[in-house]
Amino acid sequence: MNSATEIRTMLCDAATRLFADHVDQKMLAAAKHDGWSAALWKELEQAELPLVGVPEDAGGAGGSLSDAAAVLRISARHAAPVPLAETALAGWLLASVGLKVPRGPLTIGPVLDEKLTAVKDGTVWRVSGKLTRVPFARIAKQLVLLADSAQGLMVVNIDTTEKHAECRITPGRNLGYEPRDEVVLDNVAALAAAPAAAGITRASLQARGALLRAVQIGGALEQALHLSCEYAKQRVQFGRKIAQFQAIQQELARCGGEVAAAVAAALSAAGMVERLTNDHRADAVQQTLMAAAAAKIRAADAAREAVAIAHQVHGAIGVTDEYALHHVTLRALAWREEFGNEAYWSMTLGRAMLAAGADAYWTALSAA
Amino acid sequence: MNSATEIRTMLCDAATRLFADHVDQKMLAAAKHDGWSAALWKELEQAELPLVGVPEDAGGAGGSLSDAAAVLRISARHAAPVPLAETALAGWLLASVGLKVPRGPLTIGPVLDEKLTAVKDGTVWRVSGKLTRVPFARIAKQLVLLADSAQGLMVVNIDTTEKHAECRITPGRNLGYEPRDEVVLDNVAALAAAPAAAGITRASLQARGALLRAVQIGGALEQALHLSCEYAKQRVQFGRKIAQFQAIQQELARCGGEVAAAVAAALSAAGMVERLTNDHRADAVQQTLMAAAAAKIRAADAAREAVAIAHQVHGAIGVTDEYALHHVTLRALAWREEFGNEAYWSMTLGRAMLAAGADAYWTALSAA
Amino acid sequence: MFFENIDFSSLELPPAALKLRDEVRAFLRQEIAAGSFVPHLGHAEFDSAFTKKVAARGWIGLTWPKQYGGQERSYLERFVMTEEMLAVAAPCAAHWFGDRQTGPSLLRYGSDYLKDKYLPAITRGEMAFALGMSEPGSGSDLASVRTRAEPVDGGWRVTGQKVWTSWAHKADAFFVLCRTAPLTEDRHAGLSQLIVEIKNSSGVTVRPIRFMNGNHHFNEVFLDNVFVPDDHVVGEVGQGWKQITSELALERSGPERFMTTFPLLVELVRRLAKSDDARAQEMVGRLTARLWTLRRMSLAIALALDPSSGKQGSVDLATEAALVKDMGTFYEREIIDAARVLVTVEPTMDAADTFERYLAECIVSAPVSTIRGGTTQVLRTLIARRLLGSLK
Amino acid sequence: MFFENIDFSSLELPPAALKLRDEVRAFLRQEIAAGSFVPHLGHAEFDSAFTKKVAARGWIGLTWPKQYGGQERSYLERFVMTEEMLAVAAPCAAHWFGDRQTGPSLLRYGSDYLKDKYLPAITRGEMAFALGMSEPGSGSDLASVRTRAEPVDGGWRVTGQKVWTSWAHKADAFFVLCRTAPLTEDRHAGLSQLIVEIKNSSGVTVRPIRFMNGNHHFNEVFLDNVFVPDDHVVGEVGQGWKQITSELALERSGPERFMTTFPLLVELVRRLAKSDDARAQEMVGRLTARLWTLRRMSLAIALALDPSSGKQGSVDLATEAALVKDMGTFYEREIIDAARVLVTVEPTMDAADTFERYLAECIVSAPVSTIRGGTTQVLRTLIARRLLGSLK
Repeated sequence: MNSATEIRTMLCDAATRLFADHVDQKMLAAAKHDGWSAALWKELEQAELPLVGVPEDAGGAGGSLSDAAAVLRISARHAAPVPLAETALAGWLLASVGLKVPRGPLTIGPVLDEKLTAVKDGTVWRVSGKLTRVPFARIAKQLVLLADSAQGLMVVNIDTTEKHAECRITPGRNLGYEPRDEVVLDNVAALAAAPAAAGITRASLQARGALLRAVQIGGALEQALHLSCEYAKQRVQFGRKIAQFQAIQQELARCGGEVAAAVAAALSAAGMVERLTNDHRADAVQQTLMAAAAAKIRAADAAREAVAIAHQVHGAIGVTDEYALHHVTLRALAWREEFGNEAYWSMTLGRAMLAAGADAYWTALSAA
Repeated sequence: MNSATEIRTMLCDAATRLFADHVDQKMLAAAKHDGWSAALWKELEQAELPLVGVPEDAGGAGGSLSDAAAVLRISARHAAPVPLAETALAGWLLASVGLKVPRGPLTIGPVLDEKLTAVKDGTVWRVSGKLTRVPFARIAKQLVLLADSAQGLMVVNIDTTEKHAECRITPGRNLGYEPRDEVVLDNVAALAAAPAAAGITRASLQARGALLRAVQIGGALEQALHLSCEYAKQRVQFGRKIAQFQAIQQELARCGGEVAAAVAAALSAAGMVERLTNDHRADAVQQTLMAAAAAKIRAADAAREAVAIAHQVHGAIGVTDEYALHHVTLRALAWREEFGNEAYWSMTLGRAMLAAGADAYWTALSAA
Repeated sequence: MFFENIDFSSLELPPAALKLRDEVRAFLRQEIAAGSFVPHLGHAEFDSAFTKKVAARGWIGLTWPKQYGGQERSYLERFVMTEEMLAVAAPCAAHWFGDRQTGPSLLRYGSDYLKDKYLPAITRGEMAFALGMSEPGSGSDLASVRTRAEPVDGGWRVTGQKVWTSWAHKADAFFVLCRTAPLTEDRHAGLSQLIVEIKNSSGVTVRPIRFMNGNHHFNEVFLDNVFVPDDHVVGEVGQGWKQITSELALERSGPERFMTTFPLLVELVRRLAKSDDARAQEMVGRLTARLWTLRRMSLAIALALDPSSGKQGSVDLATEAALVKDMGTFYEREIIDAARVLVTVEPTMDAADTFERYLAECIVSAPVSTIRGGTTQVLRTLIARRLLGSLK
Repeated sequence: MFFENIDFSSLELPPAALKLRDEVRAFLRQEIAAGSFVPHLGHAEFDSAFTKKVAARGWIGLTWPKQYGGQERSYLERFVMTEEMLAVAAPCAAHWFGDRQTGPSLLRYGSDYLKDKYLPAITRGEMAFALGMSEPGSGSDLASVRTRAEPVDGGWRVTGQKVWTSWAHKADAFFVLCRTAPLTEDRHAGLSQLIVEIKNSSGVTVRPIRFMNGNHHFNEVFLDNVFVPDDHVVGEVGQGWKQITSELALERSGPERFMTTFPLLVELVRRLAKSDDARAQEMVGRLTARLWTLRRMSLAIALALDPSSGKQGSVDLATEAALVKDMGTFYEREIIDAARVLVTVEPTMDAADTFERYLAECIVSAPVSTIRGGTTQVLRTLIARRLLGSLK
């Protein structure tokens, strides 16, 4: 035990308690329509959980990316309807250019292959462009965006609480009922703007987004596995608990392997990305890519298998809107696609490994 | 029951008896070195089995391609070390151009993307080129080949019993210990030559070869499944027959599905290819491609799954050279690769279906 | 080992089936062009108007005797009809159960009275049936049903609860599997099938069970002392188990077991048509080969079941049907996986793009496919029994 | 649920391990360049000369106490050593079992006499050990062994038959699991582990069991009244079961569980390097991601097992080790499948091309991987027990 580990443990205990106390079926049902739970967010803010991983001098609570990942994993176990991952990403972007990270839910963009432009207009920067599938845009207090400008890539933030006509948000959602909105910006004045720091690119935003989604998938699948085991232990068919059927045991074991792999990949990747975060050498960039890609690929693969098994074990009850399972399974399935699905990342990683060549393959894989 | 069915049934009964009576472990062990069993071939010839499917006026025993497939399936169940499939292909090529089909083991070429040339030299045709992986070349009495000439594609046959210096055969083998030889022809005089008939191309030879390999895979997998079930019923572990473990049952069931699919695909395809054999319209060509491709793809996929399960059920005993299983599993694995593996055929079929387009997709699939 | 006595090499659709296919295709093309229905994947839609149009063409009860409104056509024609409807995800729920399960059950076990009363109504598209099999906690173990029918004067009083009853809120009647005798050692004894007219009976309450995406097709049906006259018992009292198991076996191998995600495959081909992605070619080829094979197996079973094949009864293809269902379920998922991997989108249920919407619908409804018609585990146990024989 | 108390985020190889990696890599590069061995996949080769070279560098018994010829280095260094050897399929069979199983067993359970006698000999590469566990009919059920040891003056007389003993025809000694007391209700009681010196004992007969490709690495070993002195019993008489099960658990998660086909992957990358096949990119990316993940899990277990981690004994990672083994086995096959599908060849055992030969070797030996170290079924039952707890 070192002190960082102790702090992590305390953080996890606190988060587990908070989510267990506040997230229930009623909240999740309501969030399907409202898009989130403002009440839960308030609780999280009181506990400073949304700012974990953001440096204290940027207004955050300190701690590492892995600390943030630890909290995110727990939130995903509960299918917590709040933009924790998005706020962490926004905080990272803001802090990277020395901007203060405000309280309140934040989000980021672009998440797809879309471009924004930022133009300097006197002392303000004005941002234009169209973004789709922006997570929680209609809920976020600020959008933290990467935009192209004459000076190169900029980090800009936009206040969405005062509803300017130039910022139109059209609600949408993912398969897990989370807001994924269309945002059209027409010369919107940014609150602040700064040239993107070294290592901050659309690609690095996507990689970090993929990593956090992998963490979330890991947490969601842990819950799906847990519910499946509990169900198998109480459900009786043909006169026996279904957990006693070897076929069910073998499937649950396979599910367990998938879940363990997803969690191991995501948490390992978080640690590695953090260690290499300020290292811009080619090797470090390759390691970072490998970590983020591996996490997302493995978690997405695990989602396919584990969700299928969880639903198979549950049978019909598992697909009803009254039962808890779908909150985590539908989210896990939706998260697979976001910030690049496993095919996208496999091709990206594969291209890089093939380009490096056979003789560099094992060196790269065994570097850390 | 119609009379064709009755004849098929009699044929299958006769073949089953013959292979059961003559193929044993000792023969299979010897064939690993000898490349085949001449004694078995003699028995087959006596029963006229190698000429089933070859028209009577070409010197064959008559019957359909499906009759030949039925015999081949049974021979593969016994891992019969004889070039039955190759003789059938050679007979088909010879008969298609009106040449007599001789007694004795025959084979064909090219089986890969290689080219032979035939040049007319007075009254004889001389053939040159290098072929690899020719099945049973060192055993075959005649090589029946497709060669390019100034007059287009020719069917030529070459006598290999008198060893001309211009025809060099270098022995090789596949994973199942069957001869797959290199053949170098240097102006070898052909016994006969004729311009290839309509519908006879390198592609159609490959398709028919793939189809027959699919049939063989089906038979081999049936035997692997059979041995696995028998083994599971007698083998005791942890105090119970392993067939009583639900995990083993579920795997054997999955194996059964794969085997059934391989057999169904191969036999269906044989019937369809036969029905369309003289139909050269675009639709018929597409149906033939679909049938042969589907058979090989499905059989090869089944081989992967079924062989893995059969060996898993058997445990260590299954991988020894004294036990029967490997004769069928290694052959099935080797046959997957021959005349195009499942990736090759999937890409070929996929390209054709994509080119035809979405609106033609269901029409093509449901045409027969 | 499997498919003994089935000659795959001669498996061909007869001219009548090909002709019917053209007719059905023309009809569907016209309906789609007219926008009469919007196809949805995942759960067949209930559309009485569409069912009436199908009925008007004589396409419900296609294989039934003419005296009951049927056409006395072959099982292969029914096969073609089914696959054409599935290929475009036509909204068949209003006649599906009547056509595929109620009708055949009544023809096999029903009294003349029941046949006269219900079969013509089904073929006219005027009566929709639902199935009351599952109960809370029964799952794959149908013998554990607890709905009770007590004998009373002139009939039975039925009390209990059914769940997962698709479209019970729109159906006119449903088959109820229930206990007509107390549970004994033999769990399969004492079960019977009754017909309850949902809309005409007092004591029947239908409550929605919402699917996880909010859709309503499943229901709970509460039966509170519902009177069912004697003449609404299907077949013999106490023979319910035998009846439903034979039905289950036959209903496992149809194209509906591997084609419910097929329209997604077609849209995938449309999206990929111009791509030179080698992955797309390989995947489409593989999916085509697997579908081609499943279809041959399914067709072989349909042919053997047809009275005109001369094989009906002589071959037991229940295990083969289970094989097709088991492999079909996985096949349907392979289409989804391929679509996801080949086309990078974030699919949504309300996407304007058909491919994206189909993909979302398929992903969300995929968990249902392993539940419907026997779980993987139960199917494989059945298959293993054939392979291994009795192990005692 | 799994990997409790393991902090994946801080999983890093220490500088000493990185330094050792460079040394091992340089050594292997040199050996390969000198042609001192030709790598073969599927079954590690027995090469005493190679083992002696490894021993000369102090690389056998790397984690053992110095008094026995060890280096007292960390488990992570051993991890690195193992994976470097596997990455090039180095011929390690002459020291593998001594290094990985005999040594750790003796350190844990052996007397000072046995440790002094054997450990230094192993680290010098002078004695090769084999494992005598399986018997005809025992399979995964090791408790069913029937080899008997009868107590005699000064020791035991051992009679029985072992099978699947790798390299017994070249090894100097082997661990024999046998019954030292008659079978009782408790099948796990009365088993012991003895050391039999194959070459120095009378009554030992080694016969080859040829692999299906004709290779000889497996053997039957017949023990006919072989005398084993008391001081060659490992640990306590009757505690053999406990000893081997703890060994099995620990030996399940090393890189050898997922890296035996790795050199094929490298050759695949070499073949594909210039291809712009989208399938190749996707497949290589996916295989890389899965290997990366397995390696992190395996590394986490190695780290937790290391005495210096402070976790040894405090966490039980036997289930996690089973997970890694189970997934590793399937991973090794995924490489084979990918190679087959991406490069169209007819692989042969005698191919001149390395890729083609590796592919053939992997295909033929693939069936062994699910047998080695616990079958899929047994591993999954173990994993399920953790997930589901006691079901009584």
